Amino acid sequence: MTKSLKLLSIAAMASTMLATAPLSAQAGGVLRLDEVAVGELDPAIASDYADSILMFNVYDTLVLPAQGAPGHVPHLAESWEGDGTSYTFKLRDDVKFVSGNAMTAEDVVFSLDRMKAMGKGLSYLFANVEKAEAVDASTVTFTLTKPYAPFVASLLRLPIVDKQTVMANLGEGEGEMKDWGAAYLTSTSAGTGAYRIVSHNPQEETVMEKNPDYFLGVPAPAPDTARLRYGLEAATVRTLIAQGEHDIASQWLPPEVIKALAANGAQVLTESGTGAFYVKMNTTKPPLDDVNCRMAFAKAFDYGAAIKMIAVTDTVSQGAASTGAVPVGMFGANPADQVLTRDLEAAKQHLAECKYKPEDFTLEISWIAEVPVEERFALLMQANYAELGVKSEIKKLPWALFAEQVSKPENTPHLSQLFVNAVTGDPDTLLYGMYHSSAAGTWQSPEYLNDAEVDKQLEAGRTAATPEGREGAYAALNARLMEIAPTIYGYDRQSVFAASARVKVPALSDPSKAFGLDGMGFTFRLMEVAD
Amino acid sequence: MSTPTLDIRNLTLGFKGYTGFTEVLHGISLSVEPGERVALVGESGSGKSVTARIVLGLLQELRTARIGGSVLFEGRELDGLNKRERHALRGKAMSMIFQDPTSSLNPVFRISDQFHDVLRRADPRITRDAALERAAAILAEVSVRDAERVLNAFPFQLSGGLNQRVMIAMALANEPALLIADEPGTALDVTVQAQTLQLMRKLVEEHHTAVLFISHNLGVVREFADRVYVIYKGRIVEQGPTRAVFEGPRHPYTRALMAAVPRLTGGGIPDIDEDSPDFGAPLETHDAEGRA
Amino acid sequence: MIPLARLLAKRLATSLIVLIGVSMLIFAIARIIPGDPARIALGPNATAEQIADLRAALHLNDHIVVQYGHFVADVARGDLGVSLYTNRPVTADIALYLPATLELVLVAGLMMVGIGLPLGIWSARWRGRAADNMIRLVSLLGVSAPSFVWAVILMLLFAFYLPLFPIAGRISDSYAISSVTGFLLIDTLLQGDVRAFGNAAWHIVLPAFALALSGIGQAARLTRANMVETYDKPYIEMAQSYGFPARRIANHYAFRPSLIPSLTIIGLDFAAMLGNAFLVEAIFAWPGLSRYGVAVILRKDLNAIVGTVLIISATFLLVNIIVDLLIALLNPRIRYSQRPA
Amino acid sequence: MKRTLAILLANPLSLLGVVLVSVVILSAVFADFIAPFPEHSGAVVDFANFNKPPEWPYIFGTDLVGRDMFSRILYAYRISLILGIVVLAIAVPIGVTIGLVAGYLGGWTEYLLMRLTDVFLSVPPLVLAMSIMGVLQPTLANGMLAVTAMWWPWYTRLVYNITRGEKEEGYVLAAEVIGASKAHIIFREILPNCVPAIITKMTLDMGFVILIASSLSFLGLGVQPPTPDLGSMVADGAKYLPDSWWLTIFPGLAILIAVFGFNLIGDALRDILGAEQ
Repeated sequence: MTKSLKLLSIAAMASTMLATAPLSAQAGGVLRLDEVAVGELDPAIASDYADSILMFNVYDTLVLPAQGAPGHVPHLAESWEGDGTSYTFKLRDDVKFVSGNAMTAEDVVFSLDRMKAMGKGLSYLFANVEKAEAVDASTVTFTLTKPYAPFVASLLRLPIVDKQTVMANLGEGEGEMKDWGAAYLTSTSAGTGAYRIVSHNPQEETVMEKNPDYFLGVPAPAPDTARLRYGLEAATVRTLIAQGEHDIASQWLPPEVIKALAANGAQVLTESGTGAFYVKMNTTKPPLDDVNCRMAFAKAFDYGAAIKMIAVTDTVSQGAASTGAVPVGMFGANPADQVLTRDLEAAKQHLAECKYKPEDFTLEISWIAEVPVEERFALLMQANYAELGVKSEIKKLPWALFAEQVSKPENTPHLSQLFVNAVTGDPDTLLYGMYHSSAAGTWQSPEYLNDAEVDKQLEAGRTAATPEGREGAYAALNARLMEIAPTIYGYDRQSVFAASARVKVPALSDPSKAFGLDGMGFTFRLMEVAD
Repeated sequence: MSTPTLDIRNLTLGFKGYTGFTEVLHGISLSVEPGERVALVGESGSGKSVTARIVLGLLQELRTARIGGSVLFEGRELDGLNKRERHALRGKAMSMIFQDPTSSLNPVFRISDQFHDVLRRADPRITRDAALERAAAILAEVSVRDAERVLNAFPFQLSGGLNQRVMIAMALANEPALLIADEPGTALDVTVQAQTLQLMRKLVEEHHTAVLFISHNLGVVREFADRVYVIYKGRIVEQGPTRAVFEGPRHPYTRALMAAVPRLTGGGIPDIDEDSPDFGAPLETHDAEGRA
Repeated sequence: MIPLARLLAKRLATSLIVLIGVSMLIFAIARIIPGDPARIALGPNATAEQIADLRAALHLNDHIVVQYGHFVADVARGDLGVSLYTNRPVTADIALYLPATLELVLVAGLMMVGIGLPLGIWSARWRGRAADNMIRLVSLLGVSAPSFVWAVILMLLFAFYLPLFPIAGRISDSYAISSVTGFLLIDTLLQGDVRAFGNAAWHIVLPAFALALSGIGQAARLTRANMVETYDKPYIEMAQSYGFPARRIANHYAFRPSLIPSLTIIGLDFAAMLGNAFLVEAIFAWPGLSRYGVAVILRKDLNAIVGTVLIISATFLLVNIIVDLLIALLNPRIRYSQRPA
Repeated sequence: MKRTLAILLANPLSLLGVVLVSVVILSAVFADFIAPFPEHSGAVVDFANFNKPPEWPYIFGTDLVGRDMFSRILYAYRISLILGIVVLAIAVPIGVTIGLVAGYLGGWTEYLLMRLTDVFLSVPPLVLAMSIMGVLQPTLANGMLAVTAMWWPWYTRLVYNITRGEKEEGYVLAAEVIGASKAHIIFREILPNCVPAIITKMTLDMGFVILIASSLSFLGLGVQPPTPDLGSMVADGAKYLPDSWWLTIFPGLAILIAVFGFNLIGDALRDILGAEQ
């Protein structure tokens, strides 16, 4: 029965592809992709992957990450210089917003003020930025309260908005700036980007089209229209791609589905390098306040099974084996071949030295409802720790509820699974928020870690003036984090996307074109869509 | 001698059920001549109503029913007709009047709609206007004065007597050869019942319609029928001209029925000892009025 | 027609009382949610100050009765507040998603009536025969699985294995339909685009059918049961004795009186689809209110939860009123409670 | 009682119902003995055998962490039945009592109680349960609570309608004349007349509670892993259609079979006991 059903299914798929071939030909120039809901269009609120795709296409930033290399290259800015607490940027003078207004230093100042005043999204990246001032129409100066090495990188998260348009569209609100134009900017864009908004429904779909006046010009093979749909079911995406009605699937497809698509002729795109999968241990809650218990759980975790679970094909996986607290490729990372493995004997030893006995506690393993693969990790841990004689219960938490619960250490589960990435590509934006004692109790830091040595190295890492200084600080941090084990460092993450054969995305397939920043690979103007 | 309108010979009926086969009619014979009014008298459950339904051809469609013997309508063997032909007789060549006029009319349709359907039996292409006109004319015959209001009404808006007249009008609208009246008007007030019966009698005489009158009420039968059959437990136990039967009942069951006559409104079965061997007595036939 | 107007007024008044009850119920439920909605809304990186500000703006520090007062005052002005999840007015969100759900539910309702009733009629007319047994079995199967199971099975059969129908969405990408009513089947026709209409209709078939299946089964079962009862009524025997065609007896004389008691239940079933739509929309990626509803419930988005439930309940009550009126229209006993003059 | 059973077994359809329900109940009760992998109902992972199509010894295939689907479905039946029984055990007494009291006492009591019932009936059942589950932690106990909250009003309606009819009956009037207490009349005189209707509805509802509970867990508002639950199995498996079809189809059919079985019996009971709709 199995076999015949399968045959039937394959035959049906094949006929589908044939039947719909003319359809995809006529689609021409349209790029169809999906992400999880909701798509947030307001630059001051945008934070997640879907939002990033929107930001990187309808807005521009002063700098861009260098492709296939570390560092940053000019974009809206022609050049910049800085001395640790003060940076001055020289802007291009040929850039226009979609409204037709010219982009000037005033707009940059406004964008920063707006971001800081609204205090949402990624505004925390600019906590150290005291102010921005327009020196003249094309020169802007940022003043920092203290030296912050990753400042330039953080500018990747400051989309420049059109001050005049926003001021003309202020909504209801208190104070001089009313709502800072939030009502307006959540439904449309006021940027300089290569694409502009045709329609936007945060739950359903955002449609974008080429901006003919883009200051760099948009190459002809780039998609004329891009449709970003939200919240499609995995099964839906899987069939749509098989039927030639979808181009790039979100990274959230379960590995089995990507595998099935790859087997049916889809290409597999990857974006790697700036994040990892972590199982975070609440260090304030017994038994995890004892480092030996934490070490036991870190050692008992079956790293190999986890990697196997996320393998897509023989060569592509949603992650690479972890080597320590810092992902491979960042300052202070351990060599790629020094991978973590399961050591049940060591785990038993640590557990024996722990002041809590397994029969006296029940471990609470949470997983984020929106990320189905985490349920499997939860089950894996439950089975792994059962071998140590540890009881556990699994708790599914919707993201919003999770983020709320971690605000209090007593509500925070024992184990929280998280995918964290460096939002600007810099290790500071990955590690500081997770481990600095001042940052405890956010969604990234359910460890509630309070360790002086860790704090010291984190400060050193963000203020060090030279790459060597930063390397040293993060290497020391890595060693310390391995020693006190606040976290199980699951694996270094890589985003994998199934895509139809009609798109070419060099930034996601050619390592020398990769940006090293999550979401930047979806810069539509650098893609090609077969007509 | 002319062909009888209805001639039933040795009719048997049984039902197949979970508990086996139950015979309800054990071979009854009766006939109705054209224009003749014949009563079939018996208590409820005696088999008189099923006889009427066999004549109409309704029971033949029930899969559990087993019917034997023969029923001739105007000389034609019903059993020999196919379903369509049998169906064609209903509402045209024969029609029926029921016990409770109000519940026999559909509560959610106006009288006019139901009348239209009745008239369509004889003339499938009759228009609504023509049907209404015809209906009004027939209603006038049954002494309904404001036919328009009646036709426009729903059954629950009319009195029982009025509904009964509507039923009679419908029954005679297509000039049937045979009218079966199953306990007509039993549900009505006694005086109203008497009035409508009189009306019916007048009409069938005018239209020269043969009537098979089913009742348990001897008082009514005596007023109405030319001839009487007494049915008891699926058998005809006595028959003859109305006067002869009433004046000289022979079968003990008939005599028991007679004893109950004063209770004009009926509803009661004679209160007699059913175990008496007399009830098994053979068929009594009165030979008066020249019938052999 | 005066009795109808009185009936309508009475039902509207009762519905309003019930709706106030619903609003209190759901308001109370939404307020005892563990967790701080302000913190959830502002996201992981909000400062304590921002949270305090938002709590004040949402009146979260007031007594629940005072909060309800604010809420009622806002609702009276047609303001359901701002969704903490999409940052847009709840009314705008609902206006965006409700039409898709209503369209799905309405088409499913049409299927339920258009398929369920004839099946029931057929079954009753041939009661005891093979056709009747088949229909009874199938309609019982229909009500025996939740709509998401039917959705999965239908999708697997008619979108995956036999790709006869599209798998997701309301219309193909290639059609640009501007929203007038929000009902694609209407908007496409308003624009005179017959192909787009066909495309939208093609998209709605599977999800609507999955949603309708239990309703179809229920409608067929109910119609059959009531009709079988009706078939024993004297007026049916009268119709048969007059030789009315069997089809006319079934479709008119037996069906119409049976429809009246069935309608109340069919109305309730129809309204229950508003809830079941949540299950089907998830499978077919139907951009309706359901996904929004589940999302806001998971995210404890107070205003949106209250608004969504309130709107759904109001729709539910409205459907019931319409059904009651329909019954009154079909049942002359109610329509003409007095004799005509 | 004996007669009822005899009729149930005589009709092929109700016999089918009895067979299906027996299978479901026996599976649930004897899951420990029937299931080839009883340990798979709990915290077990077997990545050597994950996502396998139906093949021996995994006749329904394995899930994404390598657990036997067949064993898990047997254990899921256990959860479903417990849930159904508990929900009805709570909802029926509450609903019946309110219905009896409202129907018999009348007046303001009736108005208030019936409007309260209307409030609960005016929120589509699933939406009400969802709202409640959204508030509470998704656990088995809370799931039961949410379903119970949406269930009792239906019994109130049913019993209320019967009571209103019965209260005019001679035996009730007679009891009133003798001076029997209200409680006596409600529970000793009227209640027994509602019992056939209640039993019929309970049988039908056993299926529908399973159905609604599975809908809740389908939406992620039900029982939590590793506890096996039919609704969440369908929801989780739906992401892997059409390739891993066995993850959805078998639990989906399992729901269908259980609900269908209870419905067949309920239908037959309704015919036999002649209870009203």
